[in-house]
Amino acid sequence: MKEFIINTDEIANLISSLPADKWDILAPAKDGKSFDYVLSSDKPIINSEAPPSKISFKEYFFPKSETLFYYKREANEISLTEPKFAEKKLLVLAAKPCDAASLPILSKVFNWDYKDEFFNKRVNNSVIIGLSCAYSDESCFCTSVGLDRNNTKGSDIFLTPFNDKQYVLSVVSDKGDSFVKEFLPNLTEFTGTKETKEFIDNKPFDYKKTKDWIAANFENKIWAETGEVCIGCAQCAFVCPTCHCFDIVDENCDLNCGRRIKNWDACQFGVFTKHASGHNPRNSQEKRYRQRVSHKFDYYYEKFGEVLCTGCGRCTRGCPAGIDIGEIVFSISNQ
Amino acid sequence: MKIGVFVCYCGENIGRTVDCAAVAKELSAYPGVAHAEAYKYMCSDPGQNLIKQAIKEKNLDAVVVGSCSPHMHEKTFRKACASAGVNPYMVEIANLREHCSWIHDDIPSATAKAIDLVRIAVEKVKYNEPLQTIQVPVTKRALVIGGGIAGIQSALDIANAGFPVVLVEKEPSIGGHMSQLSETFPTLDCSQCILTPRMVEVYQHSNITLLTYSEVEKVEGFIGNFKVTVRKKARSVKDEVCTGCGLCVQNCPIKKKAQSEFDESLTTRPAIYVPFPQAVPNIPVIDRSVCTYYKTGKCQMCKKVCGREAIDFEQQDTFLTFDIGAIIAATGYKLYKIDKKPEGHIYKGYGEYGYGELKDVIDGLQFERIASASGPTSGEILRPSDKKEPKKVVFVQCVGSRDESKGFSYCSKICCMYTAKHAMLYKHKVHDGEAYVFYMDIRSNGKGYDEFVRRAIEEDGVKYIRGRVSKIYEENGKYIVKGEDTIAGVRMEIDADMVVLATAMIPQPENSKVAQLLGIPYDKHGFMQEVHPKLRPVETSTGGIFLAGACHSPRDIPESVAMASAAAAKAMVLFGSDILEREPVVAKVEASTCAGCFYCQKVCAYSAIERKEIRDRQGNLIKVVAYVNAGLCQGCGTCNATCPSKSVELIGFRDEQIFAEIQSLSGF
Amino acid sequence: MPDLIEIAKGLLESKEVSFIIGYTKDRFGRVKPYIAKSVEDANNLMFDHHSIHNLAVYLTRLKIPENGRVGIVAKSCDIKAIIALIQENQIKREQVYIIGMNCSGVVTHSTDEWKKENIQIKCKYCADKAPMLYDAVAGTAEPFEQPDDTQEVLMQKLETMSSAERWDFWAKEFEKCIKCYACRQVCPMCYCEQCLAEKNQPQWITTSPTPAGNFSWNIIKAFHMAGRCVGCHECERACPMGIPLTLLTRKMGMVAGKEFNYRHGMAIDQPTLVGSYNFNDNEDFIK
Amino acid sequence: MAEEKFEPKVVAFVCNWCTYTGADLAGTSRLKQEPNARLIRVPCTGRIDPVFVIKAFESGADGVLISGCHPGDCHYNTGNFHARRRWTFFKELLNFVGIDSTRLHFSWVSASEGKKWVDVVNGVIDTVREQGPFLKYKEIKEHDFQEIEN
Repeated sequence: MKEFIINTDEIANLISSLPADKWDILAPAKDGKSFDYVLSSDKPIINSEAPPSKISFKEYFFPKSETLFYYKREANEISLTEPKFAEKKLLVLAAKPCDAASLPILSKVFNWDYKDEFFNKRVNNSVIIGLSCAYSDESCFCTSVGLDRNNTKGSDIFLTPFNDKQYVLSVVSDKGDSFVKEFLPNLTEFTGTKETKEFIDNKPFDYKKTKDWIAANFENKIWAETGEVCIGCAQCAFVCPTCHCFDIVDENCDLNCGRRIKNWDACQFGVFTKHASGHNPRNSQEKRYRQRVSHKFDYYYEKFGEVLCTGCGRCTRGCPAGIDIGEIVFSISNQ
Repeated sequence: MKIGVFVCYCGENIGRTVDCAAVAKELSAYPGVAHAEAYKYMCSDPGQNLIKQAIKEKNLDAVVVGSCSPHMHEKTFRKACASAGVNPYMVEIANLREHCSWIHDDIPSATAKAIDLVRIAVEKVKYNEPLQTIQVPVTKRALVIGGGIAGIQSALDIANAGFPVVLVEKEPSIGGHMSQLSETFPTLDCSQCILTPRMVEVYQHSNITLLTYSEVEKVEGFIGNFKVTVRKKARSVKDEVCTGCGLCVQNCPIKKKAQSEFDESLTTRPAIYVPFPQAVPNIPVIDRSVCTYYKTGKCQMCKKVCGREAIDFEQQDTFLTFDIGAIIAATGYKLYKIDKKPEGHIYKGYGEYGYGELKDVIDGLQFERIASASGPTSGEILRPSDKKEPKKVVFVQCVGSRDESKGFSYCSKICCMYTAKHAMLYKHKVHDGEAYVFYMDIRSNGKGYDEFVRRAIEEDGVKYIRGRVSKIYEENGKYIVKGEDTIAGVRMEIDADMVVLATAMIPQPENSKVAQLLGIPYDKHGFMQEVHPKLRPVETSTGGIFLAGACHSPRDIPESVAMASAAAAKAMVLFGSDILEREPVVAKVEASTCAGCFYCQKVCAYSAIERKEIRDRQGNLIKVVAYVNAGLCQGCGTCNATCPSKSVELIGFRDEQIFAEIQSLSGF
Repeated sequence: MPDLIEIAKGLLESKEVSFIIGYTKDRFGRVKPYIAKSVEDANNLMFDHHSIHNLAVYLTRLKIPENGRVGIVAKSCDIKAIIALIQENQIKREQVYIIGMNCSGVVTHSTDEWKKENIQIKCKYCADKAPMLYDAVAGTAEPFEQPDDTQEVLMQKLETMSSAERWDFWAKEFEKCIKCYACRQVCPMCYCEQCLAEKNQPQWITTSPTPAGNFSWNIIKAFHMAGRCVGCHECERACPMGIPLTLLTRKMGMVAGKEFNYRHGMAIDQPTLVGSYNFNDNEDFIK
Repeated sequence: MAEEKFEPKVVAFVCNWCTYTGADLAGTSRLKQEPNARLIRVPCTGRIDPVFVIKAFESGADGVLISGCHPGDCHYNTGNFHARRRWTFFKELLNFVGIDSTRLHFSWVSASEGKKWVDVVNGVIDTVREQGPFLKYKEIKEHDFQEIEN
């Protein structure tokens, strides 16, 4: 792995030198009390101690609302048109390792039986610059799901703070390599050693053990106990970097035209599994909560060999009912 | 779905401003439309046959007719379609006449609008569903509100046809204003003489329940199935024992405190009184506002003299409830008073005529009492102030009527005739007297009416002056009437002994209250509104409620009687069948999504929302949901709009239908 | 003042209630809703200035037996929601045992200190911190410094803006909406089994989290709160995107107060504002 | 190039018994009106859901008029009273989010007020014309459909 030293001025130069017509830059910025990924912000924040943004950056790869095609009726003829795809490149700067790691995870589901053209195009058109993380709170548990502060999964380039003004830039992927060659050709190679803080996981668990337990305990009372206070919103799923359920609907612009559209959906909604007949197999919140945990730690692992979670803790921080998914898995794992 | 579109030219009415052929052509290419054509008169037999033929040939499921207002011919077209096998509720009307051709001049924009209007209807009809009428039983009993000549006539007609009638009159006696009149135009026959037998007939009729001194308190239900509560006001006299001997009235020590309503305040009456000698029922009433007993607890003179112990000072208002099938409103009129009105009143007073403070400036009804043989002067024409015979009388027409600045836009219709009658009666009784009439136009268009006015002018020498009176004031015992003769073009000044004002006819003040109880519209003056000015003049927009007499608009006796008989006939049409078919436009609850908040119940004006428990097979309560009683629902849809989860829908105006109508606009 | 845990134990022991909806602390000290079903569970109950959640929402989310009774730990602002639910036929008075808490104001985040800057704006307007309808009362209210009503400042600013500026303000806010419906799910007054946002035959509002869809959702949600919002501010707390939703509900509350002198959730037998009318209601805006 | 004169689209939701009939009367009396209004007939103002207004704007309306019976005249006794409360809130709410009274209008027009109907409907059309097209709403709507228009 090639490593270089980069100072803050060089990062600032990079931001200003990328041609705006070809590149969008997504970086954390402060919005009131909280952080958020903001496009082309004039105040991007590159701070490894910053808490995670309130919502992950997945919407830039898997938009909250995406048109699949448009339809138009003229007389009795119906014509379809493809939406235009903006072929613009995206640089994600200072992505948390727990966010960057979500892209390879999501890629598995979006390239399984059907290759999601839009998702793949967006990933291919992006360069992710990860940033080593120095934040942790009681909701974080990235180490329990096989990640850590310096994990480069999903990043093309990775930054680790070296001193006040300098970062160690590690080239992670080929995409990262060509980016550095094109835009940062004059960096000095780094040969020293990096030091980072240790991450204290408050709820270490073994996700492999958890998987087996979940698979064997579909009817366990734990689901009722943890699901009963769930109020059934989709905050957790929508802020999550890895949740990827969507709903496909047709929406009219007038009586003769419209579009087919893909919108975020979530398993916590009562109508998520409601059949046209009115029957609902997941007819209570506890069943829906079981689904969420099972999908993340059992079904996805079963199918793709990794859990559908990066341990970012967003779902817990924002839950209006104070539910902590990490605690649930922790307690399962430590049974 | 195959929709047929039929565009009516309505002769030239639509065709002149809307290119009907272009509308049909445009719509023929519209999605869902299987057939479109235009025809001169769609409502005519050949027009209807076109529709029927197209239904059969093209196998149409739904029909849109672009024609006049649905209020005109919706039923016609529904019936035509039904006879050709299309459910009548699969028919929608686009209003191309009242809402388009008649109000626009520009052919291209009117045609464009017409296309839009038809498209709205086409989009709606796509979501229509075949509906069946709702059948409800009919209670064959009528309620008549008001016991004037109109109410009496309606009640007698219905009762004579064999149906029970409840007649409610707010005054102690029936008879109304007609009982106050001296003689009637144009025949000059005595009003009392022709009215009294009718009043007695009402009283004695086995099919009529007469409730005088009573008011309608509450009206619930709907056509064929009203539930009416009547407040029988405390008379303080037990009507079942009173014989009407009159001893109580004669012995009442109160003589002068109360103004006689019957004599239009020209005389006084006792606290216990019968409004007039021929009153029906001949049972007195105690006016508690003036009776000494109710003020001081003493007196009881009437009780002492009553041999039948009929006086009951403790009597309370009682409430009677009736099941009613049809209601006739015959609440009548009153005469406008020229008194000073409070600021902002819809009618202004007449300061220029002395605000009613000049003693010998009287109104028409007061003159009727003066001229009446049973009146305060026993028929002698004497002026109220000094009981002297006036030698010069000025009659002023259109006081209030046809005067927008005073708040009246309408003509009171009967004043021309009764003024001629008054002047004539005066001349017959005061042979050396002079009678002047100030008029705007003489409206004497009834059988024998114009002849009657001519007779007043030509035979009786009444002097008619065309012009308005600008001022009346008192000077040296005379009333100076200043006006203008617009024909001669000279100013007039007459020193009269008495002035009679033909003040406007206005609805009874309770008219609007009664209309609200009944849920029927009334106009800005308070006159009740018919549903169609020409073709349904006695029906209201509420099924089963009809209008008779001057509560609807100013009208004279023969017109009131004719209207009363018409209203009675309408009620009897209803009573002609045992089952009534009602529009299936009612609300319906989707129990699976109903959250049971019952906001629908709160907004329902008909108590049509009931509670229904949903239980599982073990009998455990799952939830309580709303349920619509289709018999009571009137189809306003307020519940539908109020329901937060959208679990109530108004059939015929379902959300889907209205959304489709709205969305059809986006294509314009 | 009797202790919350003692009251709860008594209720659960005597089986007067089948469970108690209350608060507990997790092992990190974060306060969260909790359902105590046994006397042992009752030991976990607590109440402090982090007990921000309006637990009345669970009265319609949880299954309450027809003739059963449940306990609920409620602050003054939550009690308004309970009253409103009774007013709206969602629960019967006899089905709830209200343990009213004397409250000292609440703060949003578990890490927030109990001080003026963090105390919720709604606490400023809580007429009396003492419960208004209850079966038992617990806890002690301590005086606290009233928070500044920063919202009112924004409210006034909005009122002085032009319509176009207001539109731009809200377009920017609604743009953020991701349609997670946390605002709806956390709202004690949003108890419909099927929200009109979920009604798709016909489609009432556009479900997409796009500008038009977000506009109609947020407007209709706010409108459904007209005369019904009890002012618990839970919608805004739950919103992960930080949309100032209570500005809308507060506006509805202001109209209810100004035009009709009405506040929802004040008395169980009070006729609701929606569903009643007065002949003389203001109609200046109607030509 | 001369700009085409803007002609607003006005959607009017009217009750069947008063305003629709009042508009019929205006027609019967041949009272001329501007051709920009499209009436949608509902039984009662009580039937009109605020979502109708939203949908009308979404469908490209530049202005909306809601009209029904005067207080006390409602064919269904109280529908318009409930509607009036509903609109008191809704118009304040819309105003608060930037849709003011130039876009959303209310009136009571009775079955006998044909002349008033003409004045109201022409007044609304004129006001909306003066405001110009409701671009703000069209923008958020067209955001999703901009690619389809060509």
